[in-house]
Amino acid sequence: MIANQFLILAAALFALGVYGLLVRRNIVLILLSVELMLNAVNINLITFESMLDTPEAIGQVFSVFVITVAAAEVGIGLAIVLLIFRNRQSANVDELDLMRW
Amino acid sequence: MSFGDWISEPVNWVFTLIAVAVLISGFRVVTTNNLVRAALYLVAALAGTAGLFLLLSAEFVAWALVLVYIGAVVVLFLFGIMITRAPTGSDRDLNIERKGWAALLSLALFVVMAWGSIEAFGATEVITAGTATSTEVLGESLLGRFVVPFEVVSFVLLAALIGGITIARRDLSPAEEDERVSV
Amino acid sequence: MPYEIDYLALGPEIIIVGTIICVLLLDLVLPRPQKYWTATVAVFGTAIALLPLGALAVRGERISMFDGSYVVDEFALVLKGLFLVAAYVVFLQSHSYIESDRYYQGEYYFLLLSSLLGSLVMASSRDLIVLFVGLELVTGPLYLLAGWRKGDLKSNEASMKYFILGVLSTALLLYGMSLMFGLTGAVLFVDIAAAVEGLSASPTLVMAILFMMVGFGFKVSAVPFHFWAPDVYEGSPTPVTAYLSVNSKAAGFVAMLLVLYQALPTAVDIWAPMLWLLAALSMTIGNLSALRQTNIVRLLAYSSIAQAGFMMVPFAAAAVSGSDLENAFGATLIYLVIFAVMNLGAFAVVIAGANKTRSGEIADWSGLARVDPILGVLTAIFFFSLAGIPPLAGWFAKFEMFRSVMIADPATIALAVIAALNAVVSLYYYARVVKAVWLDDPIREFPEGSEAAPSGSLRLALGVSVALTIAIGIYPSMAAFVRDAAQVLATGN
Amino acid sequence: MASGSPAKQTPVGRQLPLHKGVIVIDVIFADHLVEAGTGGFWGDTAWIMLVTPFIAFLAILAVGKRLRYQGGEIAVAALAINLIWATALFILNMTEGVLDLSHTYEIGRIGSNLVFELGWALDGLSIMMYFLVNFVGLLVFIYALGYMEGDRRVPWFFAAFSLFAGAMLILVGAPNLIQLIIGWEGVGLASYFLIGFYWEDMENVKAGNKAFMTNKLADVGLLLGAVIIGVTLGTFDFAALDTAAFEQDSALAAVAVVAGLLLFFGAMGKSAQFPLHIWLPDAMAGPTPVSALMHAATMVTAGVFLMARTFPLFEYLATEARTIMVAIGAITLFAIGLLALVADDIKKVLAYSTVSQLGYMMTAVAAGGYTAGLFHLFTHAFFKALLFLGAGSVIHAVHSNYMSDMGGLRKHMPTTFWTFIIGSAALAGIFPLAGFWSKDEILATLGHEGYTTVMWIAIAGAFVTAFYMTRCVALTFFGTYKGHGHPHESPRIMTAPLIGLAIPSVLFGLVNIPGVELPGIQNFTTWLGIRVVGMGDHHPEGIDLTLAVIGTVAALLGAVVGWLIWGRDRSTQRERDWLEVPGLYPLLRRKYFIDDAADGVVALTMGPMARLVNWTNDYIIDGIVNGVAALTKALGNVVYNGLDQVGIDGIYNGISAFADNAGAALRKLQTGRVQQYAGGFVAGALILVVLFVWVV
Amino acid sequence: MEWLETWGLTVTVFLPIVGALLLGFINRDNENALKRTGLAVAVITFVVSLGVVAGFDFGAGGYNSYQFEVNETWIAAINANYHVGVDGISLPLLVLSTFIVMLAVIYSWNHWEEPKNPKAFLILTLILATGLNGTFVALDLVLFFIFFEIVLLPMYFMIGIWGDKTPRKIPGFSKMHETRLYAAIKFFLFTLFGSAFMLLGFLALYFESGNVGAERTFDIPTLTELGASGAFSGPGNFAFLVFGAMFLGFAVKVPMWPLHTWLPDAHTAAPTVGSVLLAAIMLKLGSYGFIRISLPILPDEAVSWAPFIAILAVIGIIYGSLACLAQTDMKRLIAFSSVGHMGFVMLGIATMTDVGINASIIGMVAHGLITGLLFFIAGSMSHRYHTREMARLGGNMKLMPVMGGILAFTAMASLGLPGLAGFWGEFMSLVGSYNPLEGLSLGVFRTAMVLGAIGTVLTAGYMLYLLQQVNLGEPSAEWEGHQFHDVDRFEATAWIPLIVLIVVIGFFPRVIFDSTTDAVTSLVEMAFGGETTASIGSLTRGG
Repeated sequence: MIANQFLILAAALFALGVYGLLVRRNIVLILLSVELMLNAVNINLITFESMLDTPEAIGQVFSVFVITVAAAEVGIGLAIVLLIFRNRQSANVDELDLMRW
Repeated sequence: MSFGDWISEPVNWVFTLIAVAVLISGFRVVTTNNLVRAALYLVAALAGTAGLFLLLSAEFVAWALVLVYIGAVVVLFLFGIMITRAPTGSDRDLNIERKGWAALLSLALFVVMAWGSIEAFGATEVITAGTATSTEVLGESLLGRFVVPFEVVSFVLLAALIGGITIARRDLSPAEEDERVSV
Repeated sequence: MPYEIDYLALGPEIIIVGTIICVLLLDLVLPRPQKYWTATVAVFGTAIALLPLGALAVRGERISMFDGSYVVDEFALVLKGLFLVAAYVVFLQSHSYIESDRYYQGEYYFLLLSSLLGSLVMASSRDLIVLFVGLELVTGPLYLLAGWRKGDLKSNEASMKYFILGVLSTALLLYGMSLMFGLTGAVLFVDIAAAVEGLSASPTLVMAILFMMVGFGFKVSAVPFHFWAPDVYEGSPTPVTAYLSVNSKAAGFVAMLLVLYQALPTAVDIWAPMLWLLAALSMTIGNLSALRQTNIVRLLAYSSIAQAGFMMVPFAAAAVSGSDLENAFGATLIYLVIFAVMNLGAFAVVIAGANKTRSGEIADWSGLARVDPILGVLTAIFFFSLAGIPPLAGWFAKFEMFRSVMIADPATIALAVIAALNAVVSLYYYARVVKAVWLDDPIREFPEGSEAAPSGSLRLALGVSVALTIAIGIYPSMAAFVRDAAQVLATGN
Repeated sequence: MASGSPAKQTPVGRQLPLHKGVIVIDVIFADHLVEAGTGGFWGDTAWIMLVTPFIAFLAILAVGKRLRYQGGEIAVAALAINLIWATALFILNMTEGVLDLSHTYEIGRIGSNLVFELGWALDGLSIMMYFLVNFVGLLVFIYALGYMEGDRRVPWFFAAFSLFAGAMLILVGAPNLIQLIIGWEGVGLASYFLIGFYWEDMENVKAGNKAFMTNKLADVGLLLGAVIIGVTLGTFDFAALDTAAFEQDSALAAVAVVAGLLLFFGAMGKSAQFPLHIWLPDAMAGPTPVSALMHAATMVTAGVFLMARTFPLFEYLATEARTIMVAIGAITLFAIGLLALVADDIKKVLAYSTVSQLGYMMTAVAAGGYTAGLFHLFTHAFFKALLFLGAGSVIHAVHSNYMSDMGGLRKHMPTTFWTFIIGSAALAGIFPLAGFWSKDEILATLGHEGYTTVMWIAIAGAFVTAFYMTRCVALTFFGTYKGHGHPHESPRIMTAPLIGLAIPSVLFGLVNIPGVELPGIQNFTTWLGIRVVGMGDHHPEGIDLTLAVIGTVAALLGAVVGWLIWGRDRSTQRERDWLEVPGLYPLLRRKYFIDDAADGVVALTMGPMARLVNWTNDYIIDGIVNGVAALTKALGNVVYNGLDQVGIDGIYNGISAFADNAGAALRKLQTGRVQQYAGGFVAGALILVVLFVWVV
Repeated sequence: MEWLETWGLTVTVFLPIVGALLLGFINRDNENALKRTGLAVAVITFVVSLGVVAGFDFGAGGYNSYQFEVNETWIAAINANYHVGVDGISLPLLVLSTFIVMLAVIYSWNHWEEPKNPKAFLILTLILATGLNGTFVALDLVLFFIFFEIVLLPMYFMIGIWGDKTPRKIPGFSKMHETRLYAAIKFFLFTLFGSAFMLLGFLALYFESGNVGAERTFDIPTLTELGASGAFSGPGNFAFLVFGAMFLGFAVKVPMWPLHTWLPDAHTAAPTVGSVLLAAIMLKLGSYGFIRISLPILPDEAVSWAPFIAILAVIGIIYGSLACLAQTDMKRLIAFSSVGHMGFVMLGIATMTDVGINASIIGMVAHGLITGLLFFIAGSMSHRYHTREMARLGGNMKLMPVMGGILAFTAMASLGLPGLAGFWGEFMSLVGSYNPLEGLSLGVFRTAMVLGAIGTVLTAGYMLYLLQQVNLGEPSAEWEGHQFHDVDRFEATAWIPLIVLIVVIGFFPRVIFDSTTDAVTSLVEMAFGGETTASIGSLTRGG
C-alpha cells in the first residue's frame, strides 16, 4: 500500500465535505459534511503516522484529539441548531440573513 | 511500482473495496434527500474509515472512532434530527439552488489536494499491517508529553457540554426559576 | 518517561482553572439575585492570575516543559498579560451588560474564562497539537457566547455563522497541519523548522502553510476570510464582540506568529508574499467597506479587519524583504497591544452609548455629546486613537508599523504607500462617528434615563482604557517593552 | 576722490566723509571747483520735514473734529514749519551749496551686506524738491482751508492731504531706492484716498481704483528695477548708483538698459506718460486742491524726479534706453496736449495740459537735459498750482466744472482772473514769465542733444499749449456768463494763495537765465547739479535767440489763433460748439467769413485730429486698459469657478466619492448568506494556493 | 533666568494644555471664571515667550546652535527624545504664535459663535496653542510630527462645531452639505494625507541616518549635520523620495497649489478665531517645516526641487489672486489671498538664498499679523451684518467708520504697501529670485520674479475690489435704520497691537531680521555652501 491511495481518498472526502457544506440548507446536514472533512483529516493523520512511524505515535494522538474536538463541535453545533429552531421553527441556514451589508 | 504489482497485493483489494464504499456513502451523505439516511450514510463512511485505520494498524483510533462516532455522535445527530422535527421522509429542497459552483469549487479543491499529495509523496510505502501501534505507547504520550492538551481538551468538552445545555435549553420564566431553586 | 512540571510557570493557567471551578460551584449554589458574585470572582481571579506573571517576569528565565512543547518565555508572558488584562476589561464591561438582561451569568463567565484559558495555553504552545487544542478552546465557547442573547434572532444567526465558518476554517487548518505533519514528521515547532529546512518548496508545503494560514486568517479576520466578522460582531452581545475583536483576534495573531516564526522561518519566501497579499487586501477592503457602514458595531468590525491588515503589514514587509524580522515582530506586537487597549475602549464607549441611545445606528448617536459631554470626549479619544492621531496611543502603533516597513525594497515601499493611503481613508469613517456625536444635531429625543451615568464597572473599564490610551500615546516607552518579547521569539530562543 | 578705488569698496553715500565740513567735489565741472557744505543745523534737523506731516496726520485724526478748521490748521502748521527748513536749506544751497548724504539709518540688514536704510538726502535735487513741495503745498493747504469749508469729512481730507505731502517728502528725501519706493507707494495710497474722497459715488471710487491700479502696474517696473540695481550693486543707495554709473561699473553696465527702462516704466505711471496717462484725467474726481497739489508738486512730478534721481544711470550707461524715453515723452507732450482742446471741463483742460507739460519734462530729462527738465518742473509747479487753484476758485463760484456754464467771470472775480491770466501766460511760455525760460531751455537742450524733430514737436506743442490756454481763458473769463446764480470773488483765504503763487510764476524763471550769474547766489544749474557725481548734462552758455524767438512766436501764434476763434464774439460764444458738434458747422461758416479760414484750419486739422486722439484715448487705450481689467476679472472667474472649484476640487471630491462608491460596492459582497461566505472562504484559499503554487 | 534657560520653552509649550485641563474643572456655566483663566494662561504663556526673547542671545553663532535647549530621553526604544530649542528662525514664529493666541482669547471674550459653549472653545484654543508652540520648538522629528498632528483635532472641532452652518453645493457631490462639516473633514483628510507621507519621509531619514551616521536618530540637529556633510545625497533616489514625501506633508499645510483647496473651505467655514489661528499660525507650520527640516537635511535634493517649488509658488500667487477676483464672499476672498501670499513665502524659500529665506520668514510673520487681522475684521463684520456677501455689504465706512478704516488699513498692508509689514516679504522674495542660489536656473527664477511682481498688481486689484465692495459706496437699503455698534473695546484691544506691529515691522523690519538673518545666513552657508549675499553686489564685492 502506498500513502497516496489513502491521501487521495482523504482529499476526496474532504472535497465532498466542502461540497456538502456549501450546498446543504439544513444545518444538521452541514454538520454531517463537517464531520466528513474532519474524518478526512483523520485519515491523513493516520496514514502519515503509519508512513513515518513516529516514536510517540504523534499522528494517532493527534487524530484522537481531532476526534474529541469534533465531538465537542457536534455538541456545540447541535445546541445552536436547537436554539435557532426554537426561535424560528426551521433549521435552514439560507434563511438566516438578517445581517448583511 | 506499477499498477500491476499494486493491484496484485491482496490488501489493496480490501482497500479498494472499503474506499469505494466510503466514497459512495460519503457522496450520499452530501447528496441524499433524506435527513436520516444522510446520518446513516455517515455511519457507513465512518465505519469504512475505521476499517482503513485497521488496515493502517491503528486499532485504538479505529475503535475510538467507532465508539465515539457511531456510538455517540451519530446518535446525537439522530436526536437533533428528531428534535428539529425535520421531515424524515425524502425532501426535495434540502439543497440550495445553483449547486454548480459548489461542485466546481470542491472538485477544484480535490484536484489541487490530490495533485499536491501525489507531487509530494509519490509512491511512498506505508508500513503494512502487523506491527500495530500498542495502545500503551499511545497512552504514554497522551498522558505524558501531551498531558496539557489532554487536560485542555477536557475543558473543551466541558465548555461544549455546559454551554450547549445553556444555549439549547428552553428559558424558564423567573417564577419557574425560583420554584426550581427552592425545591 | 517523567516530565518535571514547573507549577509557577503554569500559575496563570492553574489560577484560571481554579476560578472556573469556583464560578461553576458558585453558580450552582447561589440564588439568582446573588449571581453577580460569579462576575466578581471571575474579575478577581483574572486579576490574581496576573501575579504569577509578575513573579515569572522578575525571574525572567525561559521555562520549557514537555520536550519544549510548552514554553513560558517573555513572549508568552507579555501575551498572557495582554490576554488577562483584556479579559479583565471585558469582564468589567460585561458586568452591567449581562445584568441588564436575562442572561445566564454563571455560564457566561464560565465560558469566557474557558476561552481565556485557551488563549493562555496558546501563548505558551510550541507544538501544533497544543496550539490546535488551545485554539479550539478559545473558539468553542465563543460560538456559544455569540448566541448568548437567546431571544434575539440576530444573536442566533451570529452564532450560527460564526460556528459554520469556524468549523470550516478548523477543518482547513487541520488539513494543513496534517500535511505539515506528513511532510516533516513532527509537530514540535523546532523539529518542523529543522525538517522544513531540508524540504524544497513543494506544492504540498505551500498548501500546508496556506491552509494553516487560512485557519489563522479566519481568527484574525483577514480578507478574504473576514466575511463572518461584521455579522457576528453585530449580532453578538457587545462585550463578547469586544472579546472577539481583541482576545480572539490576538490569539489568532499569536498562532500565526508562532507558526510562521518558530516553525517556518526557513519557508519565509513562501508565506511572505501571502502575508503581503493578505495585509494589503485586509487594509484596503476593510477600510473601503467601513466607509458606508451605518451601524457602529459593524463599522468597528470592518475597522478591526482593516486594523488586522495594519498589524500584518510589518512582518509581511520584513518577511518580503527578508530583513529585520525582530523589528517587524516588535511592531506587530506593539500594534496588537495598543489596538487591544483602544479597541476595548471603543467597545466600552459603544456599550455606554447604546445604553443611552438604545441603538447602534450611528445616526441615532447624533448630538450625544450634548447630553453627555464626557462620553463624547471618550468617543473622540478612542476613535481618533484608532485613526492614529497623536497624541493618542494609536499614533505609536501606526508609527511603529510604518517604521518597520521603511526598508528600501519596492514591495515594502508599495505596502507602505498602501498603508499610508489606508490610514487616511480610515480617518474618514472614524471621524464620521465623532462627527455624529459632536457636530450633528440630534435627530430624535434621547430615551428616558439617558442622563444616567454608566455603571461603576463600566466606568472602571472606560477609565482603564482611556488612561492607557493617553499614557501610551504621550510616553510610548510604556508599550515599547513589548519589543523584548518580540526579540525573544524572533531570535528563536 | 569719488573716483578713487577705495571708494569703490563700499557704497559711496554712506562712507564718504561728506558731512565733515566743506568738501570738494572735483567732478561737477571740469573747469572750476564747487564747494558744498552740510547745511549745518538745518541739514542735521531736516528730518523734521519728513516727520511733521505724519504727526499732523495722526493729530488731525485724533483731535481734528474739535478744531475751527476741523484740523486744517494742523496741516497748515505742519507745512509751515517744514517751509522754514525748506527755505533755509534752499537759500543755503543757493549760496554755498549743500551736500550731505550721511543721514541714513539702518532699519534692517540681511546677511553681510544687504542693508535697508531710511534717512534724508541733502543735495541740489532733494533740496529743490523740499522747497517746492512745502511751498506749493503750504499755499494749497491754506487755500483748501477756505475751499473745503463745510464739506464732508474735512478732518479726513486734511489728514489724507498731510499724508500726501508727507509721502512726497519721504520720496524726494529718499537717499535710497527703498525709501523712495516707500514714499512712492505712499503717494499713490494718499492719492487713492483723495481721488476717491467722495466715495459715496461709485464713479469716484472707480477713479481712485483706476489711479491706484495704473500706478501699481507701473510700480512693477520700479520694483523690478530696484531689485536689479540693488542686487547688482549690493546696495540701494543712490549715491552708490550714481558713483557706479559715473565710473562705468561693469556689473551695472550689464543691466543698465533693462534696469533703466524698468525704472522709466515706473516713472511713466506716476508722471502719466503716454499710454499710462489715462488715470490722470479721471483723477479730477477729487476736490480741486487735491488736483492742484497732485499736478503741481507732489504726485505727477515723482516720475520726473525719479528720472532725475537716477540720471547718471541714463547719462553714463543706459544711453540706448533714451531714444524710447524721448519718443514716449514727445508723444505725450503733443498728442495729449491736443486733448485739452476738446475738453469742456476746465479741470480736464488743465489736466491734459499737465500731462503734456510732464511730457516736456520727461523728454528733456530723457534727452539728457537734467537741469532743463527739472527747471521746467520747478517753474511749472508754481503756475500749474496757480491755474488749478484759480480753476478751483471759479468752480467754487459757479458750482460747475464746465466752461459751458462759465464765461465773463473777469468782472466778477478780478483777482482770480488776473492770477489765472498770469498762470496761463506762464504756462504758454510768454516772455518773460517763468514758463518761457524753462521751456526755452528744454528746446535748447533738445536741439543741442540732436533731437531736432522732437524739438520741433516741442515747439508745435508750445503752440498748442498757448492755443488751448487761450481757449480756456476766453471761455471762462470772457464773453457772457451762462451759469446760474451770481458768481462772486472767492474769500481772501483762497485768493491769497493765488497771489502767493502768481509771484513765483512771474519771477522764478529768472533764477536760471543762461549765462547770467545773479549776485551772491549760484546759478540754478550749479546748485541743482550738486550731487555726488556730475550730471554731465549740457547747459546753454547763453540764450539761443533764434530758439527763444521761435518758441515765443509759436506761443504767441497759438494765443492769437485761439483769441481769433474764441475771443471774438463775446456775447454768445456759440462758436466753441462746433468744435464738438459739427452739425452747426455750415451755419457758422455762412455767418462769419473771416472765421472760415481759421475754422477751416481748425476744423480740418484740430477738430478731427483732436477727436481722433480723443477717440483713441477713450476707446483704444482706455478700452485696452478696461479690457485688460475686465479680462482679468473674467480670467479670475474661469480660474475659480472653472478650474479651482470644478477641476481641482472636483478631482479631490471625485476621489473621495470613488472610495465611497467602492465601499458601497464592497458592501454588496456581504450578502448575509453564510454559505456564500463559505464559498468565498474556500475560493479565496484555493485561489491563493493556485497563485502561490503555480504563479509565484 | 537660570530657570528660564531650562524650563522656558517647556512652559511655553505645555502651559496652555495645563490651562486646558484647569478649564476642564471649571463649571461650564461660570463663563467669567473660564474666560479669566483662559486669558491668564494665554497671557502668561506670552510673557514667558517674551522672557525667552529677552534671554535670547542674538549674537550667538552659526546654524544648528540652539538656545534654551532641553534634551531628555523620551522613547528610548527608537531613540526619539524630547528635544526642544529655539534659534533665530523659530523665535519670531514662536512669539507670533503665543501672541496671536493671546489676542484670539481676548477677542473671543464677547464673540461666541453658535453654539456658544465658551468652555469647550477655550479648551480647544489652548490645546491648539500647545500644538503650535510645540511645532516651532521641536528639534526631534517624532516630536515635531506629534505637535504637527496635535493641531488637527482642535481645529477639526472648531470648524465642525462652531463653523458656518449654511449648506453648500459641493462640486463632485450630488447633495448639499453643511459647509462646516464638509470643510472640517476635508481639512482633516488633506492634512492627514500629507502628514502620513511626511511620517514615511521621517522614518526613511531615521533608518538612513543609521546607515550613514553613528546611530539611527530623529534628532534634527544631528540629521542636519549629516545632511550638510552630504550624507543623504548619495546615489539612488532615496533623497528624492524622502524629500517628495516630506514635500507632500508640508505643501499641504502651506498650502501650495494644487493642494490648496482645503484652505478656502476651512477658512470660510471656521469660526473667526479659528480662521485667525489657522491663517496666522497654522499655515506657517508647513513653510517652517521646509526651512527647518527639508532644506538643511536634504540640501542637494532641495536644490534640485527648487525650480519646481518656485513654479508652483508662482502659480499659487497668480492663481490665488485671480481666484480672489471672482469671490463674492468676503471671508473666502481673504482665504484665497492666503494662497497668494504663501506663494511669495514659498518663492522665497525656493530661491535657497538667505535673502529669500529671510523674506519667507518675515513674510510669514507679516502674513500672520495682517491676514489674522483681516479675519478678525471679517468675523466682526459678519457678526454684525450676519452676512459675508460683499454684494450686500458696502458703505461700511458710513455705518462703522472705525472698523472700515481698520479694514482699509489692513487691506493696504495686505497688498504689500511699502512701509507696512507685508512689503518686505514680497519685495525680498523678488530680490531673492532675481539671483537665486548659484546653479539654479536663472531663467525660471527671473520669470518667477516677473510673474510674482505682476502678482502684486493683482493683489492690489482684489484688495481694492474688496474695499470698493465692502467699505465704499452708499450702504445698501436693507441696512436702513439698523444701529451698528462700531469696534468695541475687546476688538480694539485685540486689534491695536496688530496694527502697531504691522507699522513697526513695516518701517523697522530689524525686529525680525536681527533675529533671523544670522541663523538663515549660516543655514544657507551650512546647507548649500558658500555665502549667498556675497553673490549680490558688484561694488561690495570690490567690483
